[in-house]
Amino acid sequence: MPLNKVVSSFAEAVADVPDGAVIMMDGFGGPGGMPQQLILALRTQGAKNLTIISNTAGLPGFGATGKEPAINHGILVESGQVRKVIASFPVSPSPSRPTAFELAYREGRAELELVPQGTLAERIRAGGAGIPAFYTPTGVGTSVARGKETRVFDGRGYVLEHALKADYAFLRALKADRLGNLVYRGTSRNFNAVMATAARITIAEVDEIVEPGELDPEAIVTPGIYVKRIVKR
Amino acid sequence: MPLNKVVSSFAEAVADVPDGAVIMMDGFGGPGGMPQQLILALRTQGAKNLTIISNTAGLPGFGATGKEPAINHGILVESGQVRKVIASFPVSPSPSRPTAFELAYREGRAELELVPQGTLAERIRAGGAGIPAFYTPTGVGTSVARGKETRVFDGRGYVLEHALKADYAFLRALKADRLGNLVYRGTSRNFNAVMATAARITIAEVDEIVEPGELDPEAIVTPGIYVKRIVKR
Amino acid sequence: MIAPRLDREAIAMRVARELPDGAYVNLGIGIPTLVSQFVPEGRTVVYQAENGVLNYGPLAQREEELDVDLINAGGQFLLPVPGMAFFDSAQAFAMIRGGHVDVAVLGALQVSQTGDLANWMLPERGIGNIGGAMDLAAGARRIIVAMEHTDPHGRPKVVRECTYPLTGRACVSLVVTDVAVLEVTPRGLLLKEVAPGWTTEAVQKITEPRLLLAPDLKEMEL
Amino acid sequence: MIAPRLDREAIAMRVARELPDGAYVNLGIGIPTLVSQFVPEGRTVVYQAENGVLNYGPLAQREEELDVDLINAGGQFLLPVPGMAFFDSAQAFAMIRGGHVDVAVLGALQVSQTGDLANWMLPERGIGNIGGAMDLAAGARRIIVAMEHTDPHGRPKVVRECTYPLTGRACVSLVVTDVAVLEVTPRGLLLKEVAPGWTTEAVQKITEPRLLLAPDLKEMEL
Repeated sequence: MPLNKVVSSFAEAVADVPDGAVIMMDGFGGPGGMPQQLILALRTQGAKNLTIISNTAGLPGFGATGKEPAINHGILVESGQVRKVIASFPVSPSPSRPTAFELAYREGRAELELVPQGTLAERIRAGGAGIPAFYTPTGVGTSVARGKETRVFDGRGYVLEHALKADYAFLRALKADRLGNLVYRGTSRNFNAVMATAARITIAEVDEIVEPGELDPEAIVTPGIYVKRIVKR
Repeated sequence: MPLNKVVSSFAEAVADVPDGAVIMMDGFGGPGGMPQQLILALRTQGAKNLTIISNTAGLPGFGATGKEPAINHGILVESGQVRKVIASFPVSPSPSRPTAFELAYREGRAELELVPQGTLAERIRAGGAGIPAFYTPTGVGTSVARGKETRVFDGRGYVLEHALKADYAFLRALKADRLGNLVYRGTSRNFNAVMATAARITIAEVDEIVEPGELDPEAIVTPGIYVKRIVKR
Repeated sequence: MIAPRLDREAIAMRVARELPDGAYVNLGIGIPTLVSQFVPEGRTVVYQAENGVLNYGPLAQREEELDVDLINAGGQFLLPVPGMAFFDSAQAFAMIRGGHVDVAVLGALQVSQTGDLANWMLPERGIGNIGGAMDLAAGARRIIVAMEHTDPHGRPKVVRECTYPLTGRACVSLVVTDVAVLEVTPRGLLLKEVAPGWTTEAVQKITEPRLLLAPDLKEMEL
Repeated sequence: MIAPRLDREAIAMRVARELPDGAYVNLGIGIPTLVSQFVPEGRTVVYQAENGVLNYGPLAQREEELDVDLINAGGQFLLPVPGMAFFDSAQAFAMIRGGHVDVAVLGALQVSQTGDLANWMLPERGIGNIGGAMDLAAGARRIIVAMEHTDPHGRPKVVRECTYPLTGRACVSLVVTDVAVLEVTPRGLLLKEVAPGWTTEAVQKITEPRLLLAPDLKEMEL
């Protein structure tokens, strides 16, 4: 059978997400890069006790233009489906406007593992690349190094950080071919391309599905080997 | 001044390579991906006691089509400029046709650090990415793990491997803009794109130099931040 | 002695003069974002943002220019410019951690006399955003802090030891504030410039650690 | 009992039947490169090569098709096919090490009864090429060895302990040779199939470790 990873609906794409699943999703900020339809479908599907690995824990309005609603994983926090977030930018920049996650965190309804953004990206990359752990200079001498192994190489201190993997990665890409090759648009690539590599089941929400050969083979960012399901918005 | 990394000749591009320099260069096989003109210029320039980090130690004929001579870093071994090679595929597949490097190695004129290919790529990536060391499953229980720290994560053994950096990286790319953004062609991308990140001075030999904006910003493989000099073939 | 403090633009203007021609620069949020508009004529500076863009230029201003797929790390909308390159977050931070970014300009809550930086959390909030700050602090070749000299309560932000959670240790090279320019040296903080109308004594008065005076101490040029 | 051994194509043909529909597969040099031409009708297999190409198809044959920028890891020239993707060596091995390649088919000098693999160096040469073999041995989800059952001197290549330098420990799942199909199990090597005309005794005779016999042992189907 010719390879075809296209799934016909968002509901179908997320149907098998179990309670307790670990899910990676982009979320640098606003609507760019967010797998909005997958998130909406997961809210409807209702899986609970989720762990979300993302840059933020859902920031309303950040990076939005006002042209479209900025749906992000904050809605899963609001619906009580999220037990834990692993993030670098978990709360609103302004303390006077706490997000759903900050409230849940303060009330003990949600946990947080706070990770520097580059360490987050590198831990995800490591997860996808078969590297269980690596040393990084980031965070040495700060609270993020607390309880972690540190080690000196060439006279400088480094912290040991461990790979992150997930059960699912929800991606937002611009185009896919049915083999799962993906391209993104502009800065929306950010965490999407690296999360694509680190999940057991990677699902891409895309604007357009094209035939193999229509994407420039030199410009494919995520080769299809990483992608299990594709859904068109 | 507008940024302009274009250098007018190969001789000028390699003029400052000192004796004892560590140089990365591609070399999966034949002419594809090899910075042939930079290698020729370095032979003329004459720097000695070089350490070459490359997939091979120069394999005549591999991957060549007969349409053009397959110049590679083997000529620097022949000219006695190479003291050490760090490689994964250092000798000819057929023992009856030893390369210049194999002869030099047997006669004690050149050293070898033999590294699995994926570990080589990852050590170079680590060098470019500020990661001093990482654990990998590759080579556990084999001679490449000898004398190295091993460690168990989640019940599986891993070896600690260290970053590789270089004084120079000689790249072969298809196109550059004068800001140093690069694209490659086909499988010639292989070690070039990762070596670009790990040297103090990265020099790209390209077929064509274009104006900024002519390369698709979504398809740039090596962003200009990694590239110091560009020379047109 | 009660000379006015510099405004945020003037701080940014002074920082801009520190950026060498051809430098790759990452600008943090707050005052640092203002720096790009003051780069001296004839100098080229290339901006990197940790959400995955190199060589970005002016910000988008008009409603119809706003593109959710074209933002910098502060969430500001960008305009497309020739020579831009996009990459993913792992690559963006590989650049930063790998020492490819020449200068990062960051805001700060506190800077210590040994160059420790605290800029990610007010302890009273109990939760905060690290974002890319720790990676920039650890990875950029040179860290310039751009900030007001005192906090909203009038307390010194240049301190002997940071009391706020740290972003990085001994990472800051230069501090540009609304009253002075301080260099972090192995012997301590060197007062190199004072704002117009400010005396060294006045600066010292709102600075916790003892300042060393540069032999060529002068008035800040903007 | 002196039935003929299978030729290299027949070994490859038997291996091809092991590749599931939709599998991502890396083929080593030697007999493994022959596997792709025998994938059963109706099955799609996607090939990955560690020099940075996914979804490659047929080899280039004619002189005018040869393109130095389009080769697989064995240095064979490829034809462009729709859906191909190129990437760098770090990404290629991230795929392999990260467990994204479902099956690697590798040649071998020796395979031990516990699935140790030796395939990169003849000890008498004193120097050898590791290439991507160790990464594939460590990273691919399933390793199938395709080889002749004995070496050019007639010595068993299926051994109790590898005497040649190892490529990986306990990494091989299945061994397909010119006389048999062996599965590596926790209890030892399980003889699952013999080549047409071969008896279990004849296979055992040229195999160093004691073989377990599969209850459903059968003749190799090609």
